[in-house]
Amino acid sequence: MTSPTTPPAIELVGIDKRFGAVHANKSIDLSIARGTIHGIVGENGAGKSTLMSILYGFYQADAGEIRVGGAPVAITDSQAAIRAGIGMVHQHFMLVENFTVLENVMLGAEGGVLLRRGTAAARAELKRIEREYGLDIDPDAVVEELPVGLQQRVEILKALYRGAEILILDEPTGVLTPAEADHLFKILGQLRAQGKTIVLITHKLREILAVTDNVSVMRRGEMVATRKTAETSAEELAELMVGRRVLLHVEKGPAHPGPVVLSVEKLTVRDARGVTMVDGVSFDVRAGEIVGIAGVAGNGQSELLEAIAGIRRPSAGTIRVNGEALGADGRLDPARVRASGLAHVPEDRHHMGLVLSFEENENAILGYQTDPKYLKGPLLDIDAIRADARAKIERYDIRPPDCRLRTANFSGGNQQKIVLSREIERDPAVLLVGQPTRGVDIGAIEFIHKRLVALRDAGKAILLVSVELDEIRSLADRILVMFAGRIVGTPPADADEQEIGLMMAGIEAREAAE
Amino acid sequence: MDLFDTLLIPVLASTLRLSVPLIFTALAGLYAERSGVFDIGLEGKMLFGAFAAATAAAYTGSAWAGLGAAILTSVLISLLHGFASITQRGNQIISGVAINFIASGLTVLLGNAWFGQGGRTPQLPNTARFTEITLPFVDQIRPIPVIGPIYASVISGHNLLVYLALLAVPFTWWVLFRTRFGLRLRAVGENPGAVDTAGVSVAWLRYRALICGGILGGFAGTYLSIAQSAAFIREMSAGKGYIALAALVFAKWKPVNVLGACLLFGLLDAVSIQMQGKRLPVIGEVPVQFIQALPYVLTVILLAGFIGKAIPPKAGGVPYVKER
Amino acid sequence: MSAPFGQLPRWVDYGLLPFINLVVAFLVSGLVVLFIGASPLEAINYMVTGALGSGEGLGFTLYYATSFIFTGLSVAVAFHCGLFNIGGEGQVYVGGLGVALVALALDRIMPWYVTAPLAAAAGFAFGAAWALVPAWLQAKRGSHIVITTIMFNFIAASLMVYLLVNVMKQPGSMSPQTRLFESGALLPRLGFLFSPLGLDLGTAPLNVSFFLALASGFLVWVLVWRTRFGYEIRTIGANPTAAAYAGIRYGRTVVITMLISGGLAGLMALNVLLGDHGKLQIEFPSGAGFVGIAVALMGRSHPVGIVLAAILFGILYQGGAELAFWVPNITREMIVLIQGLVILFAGALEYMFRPALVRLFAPRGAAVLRPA
Amino acid sequence: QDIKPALVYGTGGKFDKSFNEAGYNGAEKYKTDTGIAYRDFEPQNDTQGEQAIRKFASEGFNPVVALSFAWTDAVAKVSKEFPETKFVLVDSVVDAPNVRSVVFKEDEGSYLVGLLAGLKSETKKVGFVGGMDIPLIRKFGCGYVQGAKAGGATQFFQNMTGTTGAAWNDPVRGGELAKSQIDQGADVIYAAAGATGLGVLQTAVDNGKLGIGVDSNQNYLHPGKILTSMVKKVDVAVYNAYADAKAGQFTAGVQALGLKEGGVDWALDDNNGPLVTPEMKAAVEKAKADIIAGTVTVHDYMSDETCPVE
Ligand SMILES: Nc1ncnc2c1ncn2[C@@H]1O[C@H](COP(=O)(O)OP(=O)(O)OP(=O)(O)O)[C@@H](O)[C@H]1O
Ligand SMILES: Nc1ncnc2c1ncn2[C@@H]1O[C@H](COP(=O)(O)OP(=O)(O)OP(=O)(O)O)[C@@H](O)[C@H]1O
Ligand SMILES: [Mg+2]
Ligand SMILES: [Mg+2]
Repeated sequence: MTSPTTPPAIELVGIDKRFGAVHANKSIDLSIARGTIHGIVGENGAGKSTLMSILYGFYQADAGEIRVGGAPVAITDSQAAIRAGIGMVHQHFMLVENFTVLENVMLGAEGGVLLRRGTAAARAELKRIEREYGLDIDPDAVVEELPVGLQQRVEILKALYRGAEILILDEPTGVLTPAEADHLFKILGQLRAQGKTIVLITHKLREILAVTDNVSVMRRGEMVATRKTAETSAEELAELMVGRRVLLHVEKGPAHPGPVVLSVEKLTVRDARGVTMVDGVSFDVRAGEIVGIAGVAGNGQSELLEAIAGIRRPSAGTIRVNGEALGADGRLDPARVRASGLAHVPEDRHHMGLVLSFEENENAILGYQTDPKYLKGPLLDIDAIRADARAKIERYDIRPPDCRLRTANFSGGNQQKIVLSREIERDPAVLLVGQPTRGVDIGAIEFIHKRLVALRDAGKAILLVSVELDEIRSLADRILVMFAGRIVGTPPADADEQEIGLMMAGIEAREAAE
Repeated sequence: MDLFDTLLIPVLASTLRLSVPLIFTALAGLYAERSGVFDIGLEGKMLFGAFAAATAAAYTGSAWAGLGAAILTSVLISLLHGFASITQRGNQIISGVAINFIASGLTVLLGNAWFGQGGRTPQLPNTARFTEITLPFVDQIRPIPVIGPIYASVISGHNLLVYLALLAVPFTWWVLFRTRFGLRLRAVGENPGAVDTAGVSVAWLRYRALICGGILGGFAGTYLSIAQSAAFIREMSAGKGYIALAALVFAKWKPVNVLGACLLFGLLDAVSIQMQGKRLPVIGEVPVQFIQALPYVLTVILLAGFIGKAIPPKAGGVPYVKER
Repeated sequence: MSAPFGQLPRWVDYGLLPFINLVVAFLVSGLVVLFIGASPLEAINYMVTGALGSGEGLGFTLYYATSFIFTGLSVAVAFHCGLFNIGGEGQVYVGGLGVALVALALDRIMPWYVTAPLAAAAGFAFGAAWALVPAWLQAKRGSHIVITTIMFNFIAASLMVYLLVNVMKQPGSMSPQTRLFESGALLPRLGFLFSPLGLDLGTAPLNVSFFLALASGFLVWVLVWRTRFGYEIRTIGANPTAAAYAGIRYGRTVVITMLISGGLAGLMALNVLLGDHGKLQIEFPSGAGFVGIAVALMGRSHPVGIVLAAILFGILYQGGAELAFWVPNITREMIVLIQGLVILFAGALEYMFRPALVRLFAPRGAAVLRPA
Repeated sequence: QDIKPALVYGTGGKFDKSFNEAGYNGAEKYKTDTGIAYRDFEPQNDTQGEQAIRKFASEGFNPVVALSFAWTDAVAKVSKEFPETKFVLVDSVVDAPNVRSVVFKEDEGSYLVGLLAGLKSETKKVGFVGGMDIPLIRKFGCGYVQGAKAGGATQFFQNMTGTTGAAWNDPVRGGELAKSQIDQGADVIYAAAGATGLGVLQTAVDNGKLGIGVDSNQNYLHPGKILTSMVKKVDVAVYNAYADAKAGQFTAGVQALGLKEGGVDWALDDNNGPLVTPEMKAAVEKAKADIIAGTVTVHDYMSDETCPVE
């Protein structure tokens, strides 16, 4: 803790921001002491990203003042923020996907009209930073081919490369394994030790309690409280966030597994470039159980789900639902897979699960547009569709409760609920779920978890893919760990974190290789 | 050997001449679209350029003044496109269509007001044009078999702009991949957010990209009116802007491919010109219209057969809006 | 194309704003008119009265609008599927061939109400056929539809000139055109509808295909927003990945959509050939395919918007002709320029004055989206 | 009696450097000579053409001259609606009591310039660049090659510019076609392609070859480098239409204007004088006389839509 005499690294005074009708930040005051890690928590849409984006000059505040090191600074654009020594790792990465790591790091700080000299310097500097913080990465790798974890690393490198004194991380651990997260926190610790100031936005109270010095809570655009981390508790923070008590652990009884419903045999999937993403994977899922697939993002889980869902053509292997082989006739498409009683909550709701420009009720039938109950002959039965959508909004407490609203205008958590309601309410025999709570706040997480458990208890088979180890451990009845496209371990549901974490990092696999 | 001289050489030379306006224009489109701004106003840019070049040359008697005026005008048009599609976040395609309409109307209107020849500009003397230049050592090299004639009759003997067009390609490549501007340009077409958060102004960057396109558009127009011809004639761009657009997609927005694509289009055109009125073996006399359609048919076939999917710059066509 | 920044009352967004844009467009045009030494007021007067002032003027205006509705709808349908069909011009041209063939076959033996539906069907079929290859290549080979449709415009021109000069032309006639169609292939004009209203359409070629155009507009609306297939079209257009997830078959949808798009373009030939020219001759589409792009985009790809935009362009065409007719030193290029300025201000710069209007009209304290 | 002259151009437009422009010149000349103003209109599409012709008639304009075959049917229709109005149709024929159809024997004029081309050519290879492959242009080409053959030319190149309206406004492509003919040995090139022809002539000149102009006398464009021009006196047709009407001597029916009637001719002036040797001049004039006398007949493409020479 720094002595009160030195001015705070950052002071926000009366920051106010509207997006059209949305009042995202309501005259926020916040003071962050130099050389500390300051956590910010809050529900989806509470205004965390907005506030930080204002600090970083990405948005302009409608009112309010920003002081850096005690002196007021006009942060008119990101350039100004960078000059003021502020760096930010965005929730939605700001990377050029078809650029190399080096190009991304250099962008905006090329050091000269021509690239050549700058490039050499950048390489050297990158090496130095790598060595200093153990952030090793291949500078010539193309970003879109890197796993998310590494992509985030690039974002951090970008900030450090620009010599940031104040580093903002917006939900950085959402995409990391526990091991990776711990590594990240170690690095943050080092940075703090060097007198750098860090702002950490996250939904995971465990992390807040573990690494931050102070924590502020936002709710519906307002800053409702700031606490010394040492003097608060997860329960208190949760209540401050949501405005009511919430259960932080999932209540679920023992599973009563029935017959095998989904069985996957020697499934192999190659991606567009011909790289093998899923490599001869076999497993079963029984009725009334949740099978969790743990693993670092980018180890084939996505491809596995998409293959089972019929979106990717597997290059080998068979998938059976209730003994029926899918696509036996060689034509495996999502429509047929759905017809066979399988529902799919995709990992990426923005790119796959929803059409953001559609009205909510239109998204509520995505994938089921051929269901006669939504049709009058070739025509859509608009009334039926909207009634159905309203019912789901009601049952899943989706807010705002307006089925005509553009989907893009719902916050992350609510968008996720739209997808879940659509898939779960089909009452499918098998439910594939990818990252059900990524970027979703604890209020919503609690709700979603309850739903999944309820579905299990209703005797459905659920295949859950998540990079949130907590989630896997608290929901799954059986755990499979995936690494490099193969299933490298089946730890018991109560296995401890380290053990699973090691498998996820492929340690076992390596040992086997040696 | 005889065929070589009477057929191949002329066709190659003609190929080069025909591709030049396409090369300039396609590169112009490349700068714009790589920065995330679609530009189907290329046709109009070329037309305005051609008109400005011919007009200035007519008044000043200097080809260089013509070139300057063409570049200036074409850049102004680009800025208009920028104002509409970057500053005002208007629809980039509508803006392009509008520019094409305005070009075909305004050029004739002004031309008529100034010269009273229905939009045509006065016939230019050669001193006010870019005329053919002969490269050094032509006579020494010509006797050498194969390379000789190629150097003498294909490579040499074009006007300056032809060579500038060929230089514009490596130059564009260099700008795109070796300079800071190029790095940012490519980035802003893929993910403007990344550029913005890196502290670079998206709008200004895109404006600069459009200006580059404008300059090249000026060259294209100049080539049409005061190098290939000696006056501006209404609608003289005759759809080349659209062909250039096709070439750009064909080339997958890559500078070197652009050269290839434009030369290919030029070749197909040159061949069809040569084939007109010739009796073909087996088939005999082919109706001229079929010959005239040949380049387009072949383009489609090549496209379907050999060129895979062309993935445009990710952020292309969408105005950069931070706050919905 | 969602409007940036705050909400506005609908009548401002869809009424006042476009109106202001048009006014500005005409103001700028007025400057050009001044430049060439004519009176802007006189010009606007000729334009408006010429297009709307008389029954005949109105008839011509709606006749042109009919054509633009067809081509506008054609572009819009493809647009909803994320496809940019620049091939309208060629699809109209070839559609004309279908219409003409039916007309030539039946005009002497059948009444118009037998010929017309068959001709329409043929026009649709031929137009669709001309869109098939580009569509198929896009769907299966991923060849960029913009290039292929551009190429097919040129190919269509060659094909039609060949046919009209070497195959379908009457011997001895100078002009490359078919023989004149006879009464059995000529569409009834709509004078009889307007005379009760005291409007005399005179010789205006406004004909029954106007209603076909409106009907097509309605059907397109139903197709896109009310049918399952339309839902699939819009899904592919808005988010292909989500479409794949939803089990929507890309290739199939793209091909069918383009067939509909090409067919709509082909229908335009009915209006021009059987409604007015009474023959098929070279160059008859005269740019309507390209105008369709502007019409579709300015109409925000919605049938209602398209009909309005089409009428606007009808006014520009007919009013422009009148203007050029009465004011000697206003040439047709002037009209083209005015069209360009209208497209620019009412289309590309449609939002220029919006922020100002928002400041004027923005509803205070609109419901804030509440997070979960 | 009083007349209110009107003029409707083809869709090519008033200043197409071709016969629309010639028509315009005729009207202008009549205006300057008599001080009688006229009104004209450039249709953008075929619908507007008929619309304009009718409008002129209904506004009491008389006579109404319609340039281009494209207005054949329009004139046929409107002339029935306005029997009192006199119409003049150029380049095509309508048989009606109040219509004068003026057609030109382009084949005869083209024969003469072709003959000259054949005589002048050193390679004995001559070229022809047309705008679009339509009957009218074939008529030009056919007469030209017949003459060139008579002049001793052994090889003829005939190219067409395009299949869209752009074909008449594409000097660059016209130039390219000319260049390819030159590469194949042609040293005299005749352009019948509207404004595209300007590019043809330019390229011929740029390559030290000779060009032949069309419709109006284009010799002045490149003095000393244009062999001659095949003048088609549309201007005269327009002028006479007005003058006859004024003098009350308007006659309906077909006027086929050839060499005899002075409707077509070859242009010889100071600009191309040096290029034409006395022998050539004599030969051309003789051919002209023979054609007028009927001892030499030029095959008219339109008579059977074939051409004896290829
Ligand atoms: N660019 C934008 N335009 C309009 N509204 C926005 C924009 N960005 C955010 N909002 C709205 O502002 C509110 C706050 O959004 P913000 O992203 O700051 O919340 P958050 O706390 O980061 O939520 P999450 O935990 O899901 O990231 C939300 O209602 C969101 O819908
Ligand atoms: N979003 C997309 N963008 C571009 N091309 C795509 C897209 N989705 C699929 N394709 C291409 O379209 C082709 C056909 O896709 P798909 O198999 O889904 O069509 P289909 O409707 O199943 O065809 P059919 O109905 O004829 O069997 C595939 O080869 C694929 O490359
Ligand atoms: Mg958010
Ligand atoms: Mg956020």
